Amino acid sequence: MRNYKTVILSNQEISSGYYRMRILVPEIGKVARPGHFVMFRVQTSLPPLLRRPFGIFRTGFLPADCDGQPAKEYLEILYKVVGQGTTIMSGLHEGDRVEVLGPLGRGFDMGTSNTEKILVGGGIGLVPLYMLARELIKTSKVRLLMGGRRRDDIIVVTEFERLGVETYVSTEDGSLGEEGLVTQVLERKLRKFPNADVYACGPMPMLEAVQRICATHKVPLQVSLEALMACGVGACLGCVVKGVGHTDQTPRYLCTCKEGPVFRAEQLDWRKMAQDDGYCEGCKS
Amino acid sequence: MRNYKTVILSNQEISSGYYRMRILVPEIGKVARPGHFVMFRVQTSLPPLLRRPFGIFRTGFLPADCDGQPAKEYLEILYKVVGQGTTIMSGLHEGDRVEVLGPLGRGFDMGTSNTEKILVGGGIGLVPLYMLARELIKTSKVRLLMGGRRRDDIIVVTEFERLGVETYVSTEDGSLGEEGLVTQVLERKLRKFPNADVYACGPMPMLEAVQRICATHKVPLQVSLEALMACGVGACLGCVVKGVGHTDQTPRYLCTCKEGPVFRAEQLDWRKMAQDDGYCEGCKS
Amino acid sequence: MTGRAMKTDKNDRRPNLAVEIAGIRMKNPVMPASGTFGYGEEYAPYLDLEQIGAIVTKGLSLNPKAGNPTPRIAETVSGMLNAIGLQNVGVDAFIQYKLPFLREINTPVIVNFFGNTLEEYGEVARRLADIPEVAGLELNISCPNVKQGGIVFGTDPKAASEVVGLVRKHSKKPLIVKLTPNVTDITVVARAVEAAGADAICCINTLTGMAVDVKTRKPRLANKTGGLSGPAIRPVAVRMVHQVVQAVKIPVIGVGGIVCAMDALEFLIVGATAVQVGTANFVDPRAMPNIIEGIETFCIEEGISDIRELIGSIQL
Amino acid sequence: MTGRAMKTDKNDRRPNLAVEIAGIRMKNPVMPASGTFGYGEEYAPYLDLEQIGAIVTKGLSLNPKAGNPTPRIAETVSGMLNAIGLQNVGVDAFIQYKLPFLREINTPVIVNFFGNTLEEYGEVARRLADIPEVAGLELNISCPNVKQGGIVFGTDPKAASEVVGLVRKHSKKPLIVKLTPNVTDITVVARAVEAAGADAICCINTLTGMAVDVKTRKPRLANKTGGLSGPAIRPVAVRMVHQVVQAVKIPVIGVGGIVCAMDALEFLIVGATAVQVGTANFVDPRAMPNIIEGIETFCIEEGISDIRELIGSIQL
Ligand SMILES: Cc1cc2nc3c(=O)[nH]c(=O)nc-3n(C[C@H](O)[C@H](O)[C@H](O)COP(=O)(O)OP(=O)(O)OC[C@H]3O[C@@H](n4cnc5c(N)ncnc54)[C@H](O)[C@@H]3O)c2cc1C
Ligand SMILES: Cc1cc2nc3c(=O)[nH]c(=O)nc-3n(C[C@H](O)[C@H](O)[C@H](O)COP(=O)(O)OP(=O)(O)OC[C@H]3O[C@@H](n4cnc5c(N)ncnc54)[C@H](O)[C@@H]3O)c2cc1C
Ligand SMILES: Cc1cc2nc3c(=O)[nH]c(=O)nc-3n(C[C@H](O)[C@H](O)[C@H](O)COP(=O)(O)O)c2cc1C
Ligand SMILES: Cc1cc2nc3c(=O)[nH]c(=O)nc-3n(C[C@H](O)[C@H](O)[C@H](O)COP(=O)(O)O)c2cc1C
Ligand code: FES
Ligand code: FES
Repeated sequence: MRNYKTVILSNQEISSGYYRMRILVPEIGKVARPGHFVMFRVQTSLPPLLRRPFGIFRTGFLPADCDGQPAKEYLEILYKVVGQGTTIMSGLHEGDRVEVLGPLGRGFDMGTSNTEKILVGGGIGLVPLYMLARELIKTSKVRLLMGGRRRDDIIVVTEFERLGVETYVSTEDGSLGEEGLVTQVLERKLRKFPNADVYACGPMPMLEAVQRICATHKVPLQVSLEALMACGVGACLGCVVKGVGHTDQTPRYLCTCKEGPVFRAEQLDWRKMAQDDGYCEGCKS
Repeated sequence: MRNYKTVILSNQEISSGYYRMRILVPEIGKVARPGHFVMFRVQTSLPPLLRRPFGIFRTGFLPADCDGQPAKEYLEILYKVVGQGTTIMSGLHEGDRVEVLGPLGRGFDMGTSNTEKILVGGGIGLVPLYMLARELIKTSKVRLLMGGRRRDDIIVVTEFERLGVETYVSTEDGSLGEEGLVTQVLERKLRKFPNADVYACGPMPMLEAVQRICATHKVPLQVSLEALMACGVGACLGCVVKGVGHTDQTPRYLCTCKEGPVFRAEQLDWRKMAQDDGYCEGCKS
Repeated sequence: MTGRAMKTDKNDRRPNLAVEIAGIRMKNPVMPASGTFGYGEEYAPYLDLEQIGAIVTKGLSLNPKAGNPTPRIAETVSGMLNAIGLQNVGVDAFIQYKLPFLREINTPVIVNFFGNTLEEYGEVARRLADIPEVAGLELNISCPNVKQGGIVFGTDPKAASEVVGLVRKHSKKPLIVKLTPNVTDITVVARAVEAAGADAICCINTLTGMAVDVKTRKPRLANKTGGLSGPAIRPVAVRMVHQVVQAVKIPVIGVGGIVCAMDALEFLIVGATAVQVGTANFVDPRAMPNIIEGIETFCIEEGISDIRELIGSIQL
Repeated sequence: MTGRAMKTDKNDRRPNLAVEIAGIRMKNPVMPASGTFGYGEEYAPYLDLEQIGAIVTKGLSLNPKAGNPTPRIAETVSGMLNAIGLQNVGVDAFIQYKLPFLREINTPVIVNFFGNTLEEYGEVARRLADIPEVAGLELNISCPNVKQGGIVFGTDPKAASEVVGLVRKHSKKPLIVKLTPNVTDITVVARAVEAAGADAICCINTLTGMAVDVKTRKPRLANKTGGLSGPAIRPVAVRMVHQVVQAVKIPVIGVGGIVCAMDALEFLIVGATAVQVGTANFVDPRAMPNIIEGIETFCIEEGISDIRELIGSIQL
């Protein structure tokens, strides 16, 4: 947990509207765990005022090169251009100065070894699942069920395949993989692997459906949530979600930034979350 | 008078902290007169909120090139980095999009042909005098007295010389030209050329001294003023200076943007201007 | 973004943007804020004055007014402070020298005015009462930059209702009253001026602010304090317009920090019948035409055929 | 910039930045604004808590408080709206679970608190009265985001003086009263709380604002309105601190939109004895140490050996 004043190593469009940015962060590999996120700041300009939260896609090294440049450790984020901040980000270049605060939050619990692991990713929700897969694959069979609206939303699946993850793609418009919702695939898989651990990240309606399915099948589920965030460190209380047992008299708010973004499904009050006020507009779609 | 949404052709540092920017502006030569200015906006970012005023240094053409690129007409500004806006400007590059509103204001009156013309420039105040010299030299002998704190403040003097202008440089620290104030040189020249027309632009204390000298020698003087500006077109009344005869009962405020920035010395109430409230902090030094 | 194209196909007729405020008919709900658009002619080179909903003049007083010493303006973060001090040519010079230009333009002219005393408010209203080119009056009881006149009337509901009542007596013109945000409860003043005979309310004027030059240790404005305008104040303006719309029955004009169409739409959605654009004119002289175009595009995309469907459509 | 180097050479001793407010001694005049710094521990990984002038906690109430539904925050132009609704663990849990961490840190702890009723204000003060680790109390009568408690007390000088009087009775701790900017005349409330026994005044809390999502036509906060903070509001804050400093004899803490040392200096120059940094902590967790360093550098450059020379040095 530090504020790194650093530079961008690269920033590329990998699918229409989706970017992949590598940021120089020395020794990040030692501290970043699957499910962690960072608060990203475009250094020199004031708007956007607040930092933007992004999951850590992965950490890595650029090897030392023949010009005598030393090895460089980096963290990588994948982001979708949706508004003011991400639009500015998409215009950043190698060498531009940025600040990242992190790694933040509570990551995934690895669960028991050797049980089937099913990861469910919706669109950009795929991001935190890659580092998770890289860990889980060491001891377990890992399957990725990846869903999106259309072909463009299906990103970096081949990278999971390279890890040895079995991947299943579905799109709502059928433009890639199976036509339909990723939750239909999950239903099928859970009938086949009734003892699987499930890990999911994606839009709220998808997470709700995943939660219902997992509850029915009585399999453990961890979800990574999004929420509007100002501080990212538990200080502002802007990012809360309702925990199980929450009432106005017995508040059980949980900070997404500090107690999450990964929660065990049973920590959360899914009925109350689904109410209108339960999550931000931005995180719905 | 238009708002040109255009691009930068080049932006170079010409002396420490002084930049020269060429901006593509079709047919600007037809409308820009010596003494005119533009309101400059860094297009994509909100801060600074307001546009910045800059004198037009000159207009010109880039010839059509062999790759079939057509001739490009441009306007050139010279600016000194002093604050937020000019700092951002100094980081702009060829091809960056900007907006310029102009040409604005009332320029110099050319005076009678064939009389001696003495131009007095202090630091960046030199800017509007170049186009003026280019006009005046057609019919008159033109001398430029250029002053600054130190060597770095003396810019583009050779360009005046190329026009055939006789130039005299003085710096306060003696690091270039004569040591002392440009007004000392003016005194000498006016003794020699008692019928000269004087044109001046520079910091307020210099203009005040120039005005006193010209009044003593009874020679006509035109000055180009700076003032804090919001609109640049006479709508906000932020940029006023006190005209001669101004009192609270008989207000004679003149808009620097619309009735100026060039004024005949006798239009202005020099005593009242010299009072604290007479001009902005920014324009004092 | 695919939805955009589809919806556009379905609704390629242009939506009706016309609104009416106190009998003043406007082609669209976008007009300049007083004091940021001179007397209209200053911006004529940059936009077609017949394209905007109305023209609102710089505030006029009975006699010409010198205004405040300089510096009068200071930029702040996403805003600006001004203490112009209501410099203006006076009502008679306006009628004689400025109005002829406006007469030729087929757009309603709203004249913003103020007085140093109660009587002066009445007298200015009287002198404008029979001028046919004046479509409506905007009564400024909210300028923070002059000692008498302005804000003292705007912060006290009794004084406000008194001045509105007097002006009402002197003029049958549509009467818009412009309120200050520098009050504990703007709805109290809004209800008072409604009861006193205002036909519409305009809010907000600027928030009183101050900035200091840390090097010289002097205020950055000669007047010490000034009025804060620009995008920085928009959330305060939206909140107050929302409150006033709930509190009164007369139409409300929303103003404060509008830069683009999305900003204007916030005000319309909370219930403003029209909007004024101030500081943004300085940033971009074509701000208003761009906003009008943006509102039109939004209506087309959202399948809205008449702007009035949008006004007050907030989902609470 | 050449001046800079020269002056630095002459004054290379470090200036004295220590200030005292109502008996609370601070190493320097920079502390966090309540609600933006949790209970101190959240930012401990990013800065040395012993480097700042004081620690100010999130507002506490008698019982734990749920706060408002989400969304609770929305970014605006150079600002943010929040309607957290004063979610907090309650005074007893604070003493039991949060205070032990703060005990180990050699920096005064100021506890911000509020009540839903007059009695609750008194009771919270009483429970904190004998806790030695609590250096002072900051009484919040200015939160715009909860129905009872907070702003109703802050906008009415009589109610304000009543609550201050009651708290005064229950506690001998240094008492800072935090005022709301959402009033017509902040000096009236300031004088009232001074007369009722406040030892210092903190201003300002947030300006009430609102933002609308034009697509969904819903307010961007579940609570509809929220408090506007950040650089956007700084000119309003500077103006109010300036006014309050002129109106009262007790020290004033300035807060509102401070991001860098220059911003903090504006407040000190108009007469604030100390400053609080709020929203800027979210933007940069090292905002406070940077501001302290910047103030020190400024003093050295300007040849100021004691920060108190700077406080109130405005040239009017
Ligand atoms: C823990 C966490 C991890 C995330 N990981 C990723 C990721 O790996 N890749 C990715 O593309 N996106 C991710 N997001 C979402 C990402 O933060 C938003 O897309 C981004 O903040 C939008 O910023 P903007 O300025 O472009 O949008 P705007 O809509 O202009 O932003 C306005 C405000 O809303 C907030 N906001 C808007 N959408 C969201 C959202 N979905 N979640 C949270 N805040 C939002 C912004 O941060 C900002 O404060 C993550 C969010 C969280 C909370
Ligand atoms: C008619 C006219 C012509 C000018 N021509 C030139 C020129 O050719 N070259 C050049 O370098 N400068 C010129 N200036 C000055 C130039 O406008 C300022 O240096 C510039 O606005 C500073 O902006 P900033 O954001 O860097 O400074 P900041 O200090 O951050 O600006 C803050 C605010 O003060 C205003 N301001 C600051 N200094 C001045 C100033 N001296 N005059 C007017 N407004 C100021 C800014 O426009 C802005 O609104 C001219 C000014 C005027 C009025
Ligand atoms: C330079 C300037 C001058 C102004 N003059 C007047 C005026 O004469 N009368 C008036 O009612 N409001 C005046 N205002 C206030 C504006 O009309 C408007 O209410 C305010 O600026 C908020 O809108 P904005 O944020 O869009 O600028 C002035 C504002 C500015 C910036
Ligand atoms: C998220 C958030 C929570 C806040 N909570 C409190 C609070 O509990 N008590 C209080 O007195 N002020 C609270 N405030 C107001 C701040 O302390 C401060 O007065 C205000 O934000 C203005 O300062 P700034 O612009 O530096 O943020 C809160 C502000 C924010 C942004
Ligand atoms: S983002 Fe501030 S508490 Fe979670
Ligand atoms: S800058 Fe607006 S009137 Fe001159």
